[in-house]
Amino acid sequence: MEHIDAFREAADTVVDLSADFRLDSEAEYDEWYDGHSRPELLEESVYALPERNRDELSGASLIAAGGCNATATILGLAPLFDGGILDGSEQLVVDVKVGSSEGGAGSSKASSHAERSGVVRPYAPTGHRHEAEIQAEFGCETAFSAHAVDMTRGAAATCHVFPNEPVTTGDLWGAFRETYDDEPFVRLVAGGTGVYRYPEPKAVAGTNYAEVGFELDPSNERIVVFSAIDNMMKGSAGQAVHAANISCGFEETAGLDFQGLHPVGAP
Amino acid sequence: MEHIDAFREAADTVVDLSADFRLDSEAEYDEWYDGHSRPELLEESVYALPERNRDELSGASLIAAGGCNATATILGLAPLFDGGILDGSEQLVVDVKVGSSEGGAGSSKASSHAERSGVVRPYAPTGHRHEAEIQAEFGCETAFSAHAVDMTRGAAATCHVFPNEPVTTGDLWGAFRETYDDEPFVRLVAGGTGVYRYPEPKAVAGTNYAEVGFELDPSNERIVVFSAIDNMMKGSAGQAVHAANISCGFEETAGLDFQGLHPVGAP
Amino acid sequence: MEHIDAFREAADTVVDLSADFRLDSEAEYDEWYDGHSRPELLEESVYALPERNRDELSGASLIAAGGCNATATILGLAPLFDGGILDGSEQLVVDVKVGSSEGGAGSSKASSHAERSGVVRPYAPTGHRHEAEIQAEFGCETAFSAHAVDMTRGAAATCHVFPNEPVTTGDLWGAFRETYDDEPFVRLVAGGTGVYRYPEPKAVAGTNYAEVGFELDPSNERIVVFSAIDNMMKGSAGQAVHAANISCGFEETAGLDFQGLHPVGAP
Amino acid sequence: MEHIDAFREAADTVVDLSADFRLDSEAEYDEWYDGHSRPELLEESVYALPERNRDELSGASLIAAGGCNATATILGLAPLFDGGILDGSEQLVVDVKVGSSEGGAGSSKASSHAERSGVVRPYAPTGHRHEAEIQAEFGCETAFSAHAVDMTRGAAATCHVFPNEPVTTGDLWGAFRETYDDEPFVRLVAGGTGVYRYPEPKAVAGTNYAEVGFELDPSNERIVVFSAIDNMMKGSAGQAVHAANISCGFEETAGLDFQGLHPVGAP
Amino acid sequence: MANCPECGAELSLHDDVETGEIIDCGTCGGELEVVATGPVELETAPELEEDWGE
Amino acid sequence: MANCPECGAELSLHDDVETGEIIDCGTCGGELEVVATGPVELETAPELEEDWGE
Ligand SMILES: NC(=O)c1ccc[n+]([C@@H]2O[C@H](COP(=O)([O-])OP(=O)(O)OC[C@H]3O[C@@H](n4cnc5c(N)ncnc54)[C@H](OP(=O)(O)O)[C@@H]3O)[C@@H](O)[C@H]2O)c1
Ligand SMILES: NC(=O)c1ccc[n+]([C@@H]2O[C@H](COP(=O)([O-])OP(=O)(O)OC[C@H]3O[C@@H](n4cnc5c(N)ncnc54)[C@H](OP(=O)(O)O)[C@@H]3O)[C@@H](O)[C@H]2O)c1
Ligand SMILES: NC(=O)c1ccc[n+]([C@@H]2O[C@H](COP(=O)([O-])OP(=O)(O)OC[C@H]3O[C@@H](n4cnc5c(N)ncnc54)[C@H](OP(=O)(O)O)[C@@H]3O)[C@@H](O)[C@H]2O)c1
Ligand SMILES: NC(=O)c1ccc[n+]([C@@H]2O[C@H](COP(=O)([O-])OP(=O)(O)OC[C@H]3O[C@@H](n4cnc5c(N)ncnc54)[C@H](OP(=O)(O)O)[C@@H]3O)[C@@H](O)[C@H]2O)c1
Ligand SMILES: [Zn+2]
Ligand SMILES: [Zn+2]
Repeated sequence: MEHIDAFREAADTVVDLSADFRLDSEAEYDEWYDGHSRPELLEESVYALPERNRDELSGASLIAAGGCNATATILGLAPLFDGGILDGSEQLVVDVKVGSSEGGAGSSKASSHAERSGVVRPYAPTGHRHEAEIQAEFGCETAFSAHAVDMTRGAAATCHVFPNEPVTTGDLWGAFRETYDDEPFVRLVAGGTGVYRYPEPKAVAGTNYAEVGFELDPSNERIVVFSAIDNMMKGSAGQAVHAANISCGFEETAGLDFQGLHPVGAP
Repeated sequence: MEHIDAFREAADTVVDLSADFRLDSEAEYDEWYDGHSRPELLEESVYALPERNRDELSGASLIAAGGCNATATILGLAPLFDGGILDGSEQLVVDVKVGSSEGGAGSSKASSHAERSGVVRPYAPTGHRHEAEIQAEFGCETAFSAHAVDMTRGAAATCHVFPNEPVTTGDLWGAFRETYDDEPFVRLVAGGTGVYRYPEPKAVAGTNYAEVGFELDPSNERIVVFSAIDNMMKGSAGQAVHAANISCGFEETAGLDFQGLHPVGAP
Repeated sequence: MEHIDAFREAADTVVDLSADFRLDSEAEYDEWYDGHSRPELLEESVYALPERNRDELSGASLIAAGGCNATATILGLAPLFDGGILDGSEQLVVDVKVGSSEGGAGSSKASSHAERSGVVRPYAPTGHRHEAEIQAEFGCETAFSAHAVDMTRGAAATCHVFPNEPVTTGDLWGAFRETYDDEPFVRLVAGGTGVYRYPEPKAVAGTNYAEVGFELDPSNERIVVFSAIDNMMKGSAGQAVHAANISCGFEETAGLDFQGLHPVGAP
Repeated sequence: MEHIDAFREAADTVVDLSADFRLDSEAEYDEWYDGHSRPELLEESVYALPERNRDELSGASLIAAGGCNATATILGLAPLFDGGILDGSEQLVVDVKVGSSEGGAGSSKASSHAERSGVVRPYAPTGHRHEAEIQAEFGCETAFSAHAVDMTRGAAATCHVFPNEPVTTGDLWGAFRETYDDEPFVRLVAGGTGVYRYPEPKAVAGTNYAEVGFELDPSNERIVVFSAIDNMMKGSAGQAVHAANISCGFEETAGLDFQGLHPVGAP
Repeated sequence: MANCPECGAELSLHDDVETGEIIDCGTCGGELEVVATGPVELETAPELEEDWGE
Repeated sequence: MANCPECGAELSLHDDVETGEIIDCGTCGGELEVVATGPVELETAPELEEDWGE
């Protein structure tokens, strides 16, 4: 926050990867963070999930790249809100699994290899700050928990949602296709017969792609939505480049054409 | 099923690790499995989660050891039902993370190292058969999804539940202590300040312990319950030994005293 | 072997990734493989380590891409032979660590995730067929052992060599620079103070790079040479593309510009 | 070193896990470490590889538990020296692969999960201090290199040795059996047809066992010796307990009967 | 004798407990601050924020 | 202009290099200490010992 004027002085377009300009109001920063010292910039800054705010991003000079877990979650749920399947009154459960690079390059006892490897470790059972971004996007309550798993790059969100009205698989395919058919960085992966039937972080490691998919549970009218990104790309640096490409009028996919590796282990 | 008479001929006490005698009625086998050829034995057989059915197990001659994912889930949720915090009318979301040994020793392309390592892979988004056991235990609906993660042994269940009445952390501690204070194989792990604050499968790898814990989300009256077991022990062989110990009147912990390793990676 | 005429009929340039045309004579195939059915092609085929046979590859129509472990080993040792530090009379020990994709996509009990993960497993202690390629390159004996480690892509060769005459670190740097300074796909990594001081497979995962480096042991006049490649790229497909680029007169690096990911776990 | 008197005051038998009393003379500490402040104790202290010094350990009051990598290496090579196959004049190459717990519980950037996972990383190409213990045991030169691999517990040593006289597989089996047939904590694993044909660290994780095995390379009269231990057990704490059991006249295996887990991933 | 404000477990405290002291609850592992003595009152100590996933 | 004492690579140094300064060699990555200027002399800087596997 304190350097933002210097950065904007130095460049026409600033993309901030931190959370400093993601939310809309000082009140939200008071609730979720430790307040905000430059609230007058919150209105100006544009939140960058390009898939959600493409128009606003064009020409924007202060861009706040979305949080990694928020990005995964929002991309998974968006078609359900866009398609009127959810309206914000439903209970949404979001269970996220993340890799160690989410914690940055710093070292601590908990992040040492011997302690951090092989884990399925709840680390933010409640109160994760990315909830604020999801709630801001959809105007809904979310029940969000994150787990550390043994992977370096990647975030996978599983959303369990219960629409007020029953839906069909066809409705879901329709909604997801409607939202994402023209998106360069979103791949629908839902079902099929191979090894990769649903979104997985290792399938997008190193890329700016998000994979999204779903399954419908007939017995209880639950939809399970899966989404997977690489937190270092679609969850941060790639998203930033994508947003900058839009802001500056470049080809959206410029510099972001890596397709990933197969096979790959814990990326 | 077809060999059961021969097995019972050969031994006074038979513990079946498969799902053949876990459910109570032929109707349930028609719904969840491919029917049942010996339904008359279903009444006689005792379902072995010793923590739930200790009295019935004493002297039982046909014991059905509980499924691994069902065991993890039931042990996590039981205190909430025992303590009257849940009554079965609530929406329960169960998000399970499992290791590769759940699939048994067989080999397939999907279970080969190159494909299976590094995954966070939805493999049973809906319709997992262990739901039947959970529903039978609590008489409730469940929304259950399982994910394969990069680990050999272990199952971790995260249950997101929404009680009808608000609760306090103290209520939860009370309920969990009431249910488990005298249990030799259940450890409460909830909070604290070290590296291990909640249940994790690597903390119980190789042991017959279940770790259970919880967190309360003040904003939306959600309880997140965590439980972790080793699917090869508390989820199968260890549970079977525990049940046999009870059935035969041995010391409950006989042969099950291994306490696990630290540090340990992907067990 | 049996389809080679059809393949050459279909294309002007054929790059064979198998071992079928790597060795020079039928006698070697009798010794290391199960003989050869088309020995007359062995003279025509060009062995593709582009760094060693660039001139012969130009215009070649039958190219045998080098074996992954042989490629790693040859690239590590080549500067020592080029620079006259080794002459082929010395004892060379080669200790290779490889990922699971070297075994191809097939599945077996040993390659299942539960058995193959976490291993440091000797799998070819003696008699590995890639020795034939190394011996053909340098005209020397080698003592070669391979170990499977927990990684999907990658091969790392550690060569322990004992020159007849003492050398200095400066001599080694000179030799390695002389051989590789103009090579587009070889990076020297030897020493320094960061986390990455010597070649590692994860630093080249997904790329066509080979990293090579060394350390000199003053006490016993041993040189330890390290080299690391991605067996799916520099060890097979990338090498094939590189060779085809040369054969066809394209830019050598065409299609091979991926630089890898950081951070990355078990690639 | 500075606390040793207080420790010996407090207990009749002191087992030191550090390197402080492993070597025999001040001169060796000057060469390999930063000297020694209590050289008069070096004669009194007994080096604990119980398999090598059982008699001296009986009644010893100051015991220096052997280093993990030295233990693995010495146990692998001992039968060759005992059996007269090696006499110390040969070139010995030792290539060790180790897990992250060898570095202790401290945290550093290099040991953070994101950097340390998935590695095959040379970390002590030359000059590793455990060489001193190996040389002291056998009176020979060694060419020793260590690599960090993606595992928490475990050390695997591969020794490539070249006897002056040709040997047969029978000679080797004879020598290994002669040395280890009565040892409670050494298992011979050499060949066979299952998944586990040679020593592996994951087979001994959590146990005080060492696995040793070998393969003979007919073409060049090389013996490859494999040995695997858990550095936290046979490489430190278990070795210490074993030594104390002998010193105090207890059953040697007291407290050390854990047999390990199967299947298990990266332990 | 005091009860953990977090989980309700009974804590046996040593005699000369002082205001400001930090105590771990053996049951829930929570860090507790002694805010009064005679009788002893405990409060949950403020936690250090971990900041993953920004 | 000076040569790396470790690997022999040519190093181009900035003008006001000072005695005691630590410089990284771009080729071998070695840390070099400037022990004299005019002409510049470089020595390999002492390395911090890593201590794994005790
Ligand atoms: N990791 C993720 O998944 C993720 C996702 C979305 C957004 N983000 C956001 O992206 C940003 C970077 O995160 P990260 O995970 O890459 O963290 P990181 O690994 O800790 O890297 C932070 C970098 O910033 C540099 N730095 C810190 N303070 C600085 C200062 N005062 N002046 C100049 N450079 C400074 C550090 O340099 P040194 O190395 O010299 O200390 C380091 O290179 C954060 O705002 C984070 O919230 C991260
Ligand atoms: N894995 C778990 O987490 C888990 C948890 C709870 C319950 N269970 C249940 O436990 C049982 C065993 O599971 P698993 O994972 O151990 O499976 P597994 O690894 O596939 O092992 C099955 C074993 O049964 C043997 N077997 C199969 N058919 C046989 C026959 N007709 N006669 C004699 N032996 C036969 C196999 O022998 P071969 O090796 O010779 O084929 C193999 O040793 C299953 O019923 C499973 O549902 C497993
Ligand atoms: N893996 C390495 O590190 C490596 C390194 C250097 C060289 N190589 C060589 O590269 C080649 C491929 O190795 P890989 O590891 O990729 O093996 P792989 O994973 O087993 O793949 C072999 C591929 O060949 C296809 N195939 C097999 N028989 C065929 C036939 N008769 N007609 C058409 N397609 C056929 C298979 O198709 P299906 O999937 O339909 O069976 C499969 O896609 C081998 O010659 C290997 O020696 C491999
Ligand atoms: N790791 C191995 O594979 C291995 C193998 C053979 C021998 N060793 C030797 O075993 C010893 C322990 O190694 P480690 O890997 O367990 O190291 P570690 O994880 O760093 O543990 C060292 C322990 O010693 C405690 N400690 C340090 N200084 C102390 C002091 N002045 N007073 C009281 N306690 C103190 C530390 O307590 P805090 O946690 O409070 O700091 C910590 O619990 C070392 O001498 C090492 O060389 C280790
Ligand atoms: Zn408490
Ligand atoms: Zn240099």
